[in-house]
Amino acid sequence: MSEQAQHLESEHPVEHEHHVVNPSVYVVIFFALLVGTALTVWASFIDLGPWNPVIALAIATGKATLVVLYFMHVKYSSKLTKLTIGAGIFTFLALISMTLSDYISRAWGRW
Amino acid sequence: MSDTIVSLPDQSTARIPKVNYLSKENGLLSWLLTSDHKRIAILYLISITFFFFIGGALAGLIRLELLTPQSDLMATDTYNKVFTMHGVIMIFFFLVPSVPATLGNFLIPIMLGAKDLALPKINLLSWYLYMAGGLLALYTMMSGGVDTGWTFTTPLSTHYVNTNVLTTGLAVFVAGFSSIFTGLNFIVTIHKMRAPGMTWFRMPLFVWAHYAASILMVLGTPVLAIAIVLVALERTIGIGIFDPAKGGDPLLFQHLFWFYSHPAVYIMILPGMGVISEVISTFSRKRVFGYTAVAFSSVAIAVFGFFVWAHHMFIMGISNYAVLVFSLLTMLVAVPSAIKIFNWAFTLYKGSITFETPMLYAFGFMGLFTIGGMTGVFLGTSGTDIHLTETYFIVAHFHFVMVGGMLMAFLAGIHFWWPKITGRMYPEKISQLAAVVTFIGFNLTFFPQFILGALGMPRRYAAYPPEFQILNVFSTAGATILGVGYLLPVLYLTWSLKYGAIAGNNPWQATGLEWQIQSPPLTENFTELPIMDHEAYDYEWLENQKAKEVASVG
Amino acid sequence: MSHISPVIWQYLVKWMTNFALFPPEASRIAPQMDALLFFITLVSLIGLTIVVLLVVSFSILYSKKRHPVAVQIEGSTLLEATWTIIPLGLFLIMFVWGALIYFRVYTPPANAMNIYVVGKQWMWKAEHPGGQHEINSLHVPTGQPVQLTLISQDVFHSFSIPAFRVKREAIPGRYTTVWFEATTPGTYHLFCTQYCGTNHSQMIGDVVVMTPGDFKAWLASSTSGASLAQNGERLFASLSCAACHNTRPDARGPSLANVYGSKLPLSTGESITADDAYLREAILNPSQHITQGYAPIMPTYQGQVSEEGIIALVEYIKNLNSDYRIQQTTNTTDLLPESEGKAASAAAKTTAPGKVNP
Amino acid sequence: MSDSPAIAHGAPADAHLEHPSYLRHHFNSVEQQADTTNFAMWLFLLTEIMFFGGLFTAYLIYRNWYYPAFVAGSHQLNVVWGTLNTVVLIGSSFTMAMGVWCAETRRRRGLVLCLTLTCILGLCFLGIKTVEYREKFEMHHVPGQHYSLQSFLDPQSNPAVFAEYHDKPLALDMARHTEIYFSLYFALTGMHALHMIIGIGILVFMIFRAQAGAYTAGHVTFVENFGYYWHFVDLVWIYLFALLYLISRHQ
Repeated sequence: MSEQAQHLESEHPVEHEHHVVNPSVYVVIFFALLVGTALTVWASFIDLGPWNPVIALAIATGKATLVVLYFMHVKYSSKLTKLTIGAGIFTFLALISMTLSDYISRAWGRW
Repeated sequence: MSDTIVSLPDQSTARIPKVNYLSKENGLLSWLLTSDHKRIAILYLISITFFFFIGGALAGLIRLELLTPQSDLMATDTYNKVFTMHGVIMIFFFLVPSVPATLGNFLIPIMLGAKDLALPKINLLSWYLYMAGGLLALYTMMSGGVDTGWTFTTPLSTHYVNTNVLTTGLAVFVAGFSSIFTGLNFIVTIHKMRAPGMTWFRMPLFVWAHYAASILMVLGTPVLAIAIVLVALERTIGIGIFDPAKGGDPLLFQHLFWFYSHPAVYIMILPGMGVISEVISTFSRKRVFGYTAVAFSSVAIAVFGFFVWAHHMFIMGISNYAVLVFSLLTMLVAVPSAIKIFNWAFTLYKGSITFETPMLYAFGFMGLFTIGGMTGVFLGTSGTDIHLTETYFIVAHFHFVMVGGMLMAFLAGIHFWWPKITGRMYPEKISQLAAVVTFIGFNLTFFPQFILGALGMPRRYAAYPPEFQILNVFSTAGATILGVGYLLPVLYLTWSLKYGAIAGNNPWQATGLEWQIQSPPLTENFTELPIMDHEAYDYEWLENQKAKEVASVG
Repeated sequence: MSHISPVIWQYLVKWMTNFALFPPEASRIAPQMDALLFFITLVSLIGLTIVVLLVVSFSILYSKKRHPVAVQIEGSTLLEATWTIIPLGLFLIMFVWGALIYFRVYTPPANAMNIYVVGKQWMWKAEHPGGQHEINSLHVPTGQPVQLTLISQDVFHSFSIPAFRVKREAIPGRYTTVWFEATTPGTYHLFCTQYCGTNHSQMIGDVVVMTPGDFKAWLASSTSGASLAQNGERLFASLSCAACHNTRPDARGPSLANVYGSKLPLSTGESITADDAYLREAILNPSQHITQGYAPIMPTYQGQVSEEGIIALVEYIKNLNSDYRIQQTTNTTDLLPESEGKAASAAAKTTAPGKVNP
Repeated sequence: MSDSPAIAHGAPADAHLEHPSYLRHHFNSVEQQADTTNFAMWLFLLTEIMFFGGLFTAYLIYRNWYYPAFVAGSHQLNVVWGTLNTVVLIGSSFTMAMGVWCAETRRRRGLVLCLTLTCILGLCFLGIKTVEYREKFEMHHVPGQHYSLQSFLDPQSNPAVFAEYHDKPLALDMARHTEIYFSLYFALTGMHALHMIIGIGILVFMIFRAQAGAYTAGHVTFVENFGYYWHFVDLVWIYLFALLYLISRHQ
């Protein structure tokens, strides 16, 4: 619902100037993504126990964030776009966490 | 006061405006290639009516079969196919698109003061997808049908039936995309296409309700899509994600399926609630009581609606602790509905009420939805769910919500906006009769089913123990009356297209922007960009407006 | 009355004589469930009455004739809070009450008598520990908690006894349980309530509740010769389980005596209670729960043992109180040279000739 | 409840005079149109998140249940191909972003070049994917009737890509669950590849339109929105790469 309240503000600066991202930013992000890829592949070959997935997913999330913020211009976009993404992630997490709430607690006591 | 109300236009002399969206272009192509939201709404109206009557005919067959305890009218597998197709058609091809795709499509741009939906071509595409899905479903029916139940329960649907699961799945998948595009279009339109001055809290509650429903359509439907894709892959290639023989968990399918299909019931009911808000306000000449609460309750239903799906699985062997969580959240989602009912009731308070057909349907909605909602609490309460779920109690419950609620709201809306859509009035007396017939028929059909369910009669039974017969006979008798109640509007509404009285711009003296323009509207809706300078349901503004007009004419 | 058609008259008489809103209450939980149902019904009726009263009285009081000019009212926070909080409170009461009943229905007491039920398209097969088989019927005594361990061989089914107010889905691949204590002798409906294919509506049967004396007599009269555990023992022997699960110091598998109900330490460091579900898992997916100190060498028996066979094995392991019986099977299997002959000979060695489970 | 900012009141709807041709009749301004289609694209991507979300949920659950099977399964994937594909896709994302920039700054030839490169890189990705799929086919790792447990029951017969793992044979029951891993692998990468194919189809269409100068006249919404789609598909791959190839390498 706070969604709504914020929409109110984000709504009307419709007339904002179209932001053109400098290509040098793209180049930097491109190389950052390559470095991220190299890093995550390297890390996957070291046995870190439970930390392997954590690190891999953290790097993946970092890369995804770069893509979303710069390639997809979200850094320069309206609040509405950011909220939309937020809503998507929220629902996605709802799907995962609520489903897992069943799977995790099945082992607690008999079914 | 009554003297300030401008009397209806003299209907003997009134004319339907020469230029309107209906008359602008002629020929079949001008309809099939239109991008006018109003014409697309009409296309939808015709097609969902078609599917409604197919689904209705199947319902008639079901009731006939259940007249006697034995399965004598048709073989059990025929019966299974009949109720499956009844479910699939009614849910995916009638209820989900019913109000949004017809009334919502027609009215949302006008209510917001826009010339069209934000994405007119996508809108047309969504109708074509709907038709493609619908025709595929019909093809499925002709070519042998499908007998999984509309829920496609795995592993039954993946390994144990030989019927057309794939084509049905594809039909639902395609129809799902139609629904996604409709919802997406509404959200974008509501965010971006509002006229100057049309702030969020000046929007009619109809729009709020559609906004909430659209969120559910956009975020829920894809999960159904992937669940269906996985079922299809499991049937064809034999992947093992839901297959217990390969270590998969069939309950995962239930999770994914209900993640959409529970919010889907809100997709179905929320737009209906929007209609009721408009109708009740208009016919009691009064602002909706607690506008903000009603608006937020729609959004609350949408948000909470995503967290309750597992209450369809209480006895399926999900963890007891998950049951606790989902049962609690189910109780929370019941509250906003209660708020709405009481707010509507209090809208009547100190109003000036008239009882035209839409209002009768709205009263019917309030009564039946209250029963439907309260029986939902029986099922959301984990303990009583054990006894009542999978029986006729649940059948009665969702028919009270979907038919008693949504269909009543749909009919209320169709009658209410009929003058705007066609420019002509429906015949009042016979439609009031139809409303009453529907109400009586409905209760006779579905109320006995609550008792049947409490007695333990399982759903989806082609044959049943003889002691349940008498209540089933009542139910079938009621269905006959209900059928008449639904046929009547088709007949007299069609009649009114030619012979109905000319309606004029605002026959109900309602406040919405749609009533301030000609009926039927222009293709562009507005001759000039409207500016919203008052709250929604501002009847004083309307009075002033009329007074001004009278003054200027005088 | 003479004008009423005899058919309708017949229906009416039938209705008058049979009219009921609830099925009979034949279990301990039934009155408790009905109390909650009654409470929710009452609340619903009150709620419905309030709504109808409001609508009707406002419609009369403020109809256009009586009240030509509407008074515009914004709303009332106080009123709205009232009809938010009161329903919420009532719903929460229902939630807590309902959850208590839910946990009661699905938490069997320790002294419950266990009956296994296998659902398949389209019949229910009940297996009593004494070896009595039933199809589409279930005999239970009064005054004794009965736990059902349910599993499906194919699709989802749902085991429903309306008179007991209990219901549980039988799902493929996993045991589910429900329990009840019957109170009134009689014959009651047994339904499959989860749609399961063509003959779903024929998957019905009778639950026969008997006094403990009658039940004993019934058990004695319908014995199949070997108890479930004995069947399990035969299967245990024919599958050569004792080749590893024996008591020798160099045994490759843990001894199974008294294993049921104990806390097993796993190789992962966790521990798990060995209940029916665990035993089933251990037979079908052994590599997933390795008991500490043993190598993951047990082969899976998936596809080799039917659900009934697994039930027999589980029942056998459940009743293993000493190593003696395992020793017995070890001896028999050791003596047998050919694996083919094992099953038959093992069967021949046990006391009563009976059907070996597939 | 707030007053809306005063927007030019009563702008006559028929002030079509100096409107560019690409402005659809029901919008008031180019900005509104661009904003709207942009927002619609984001909403569409939201549905994509949920579409893949269902599969990710399944993946998460089964990985926790059948971890050894997932390890064995992921050892059958070739990290080299995976990494290469990741690089290819990141590259295509970069060229796409450059394409959007070209369109914004009205460089027609640059745009055509960038789109073509994106298209080629996309095809490269699919090519590598095909090679990988063929490997799976040959080793009977495609779920279904012909699925073979050979390489999990007897790793020596069919050494994993990186021999240093010295995979121990899996128990039969766990080996069977590798089919779930490959079910998810094919469902996830298949859905992803389908998105790629659709994307490449649109790219080809766009290249022709770009050649004609359609996107370099100030109206870049289409290119921009397609770019979002393409980046999103890239983004899904970033996660797929981590989930399928990387996180389950150690027992």
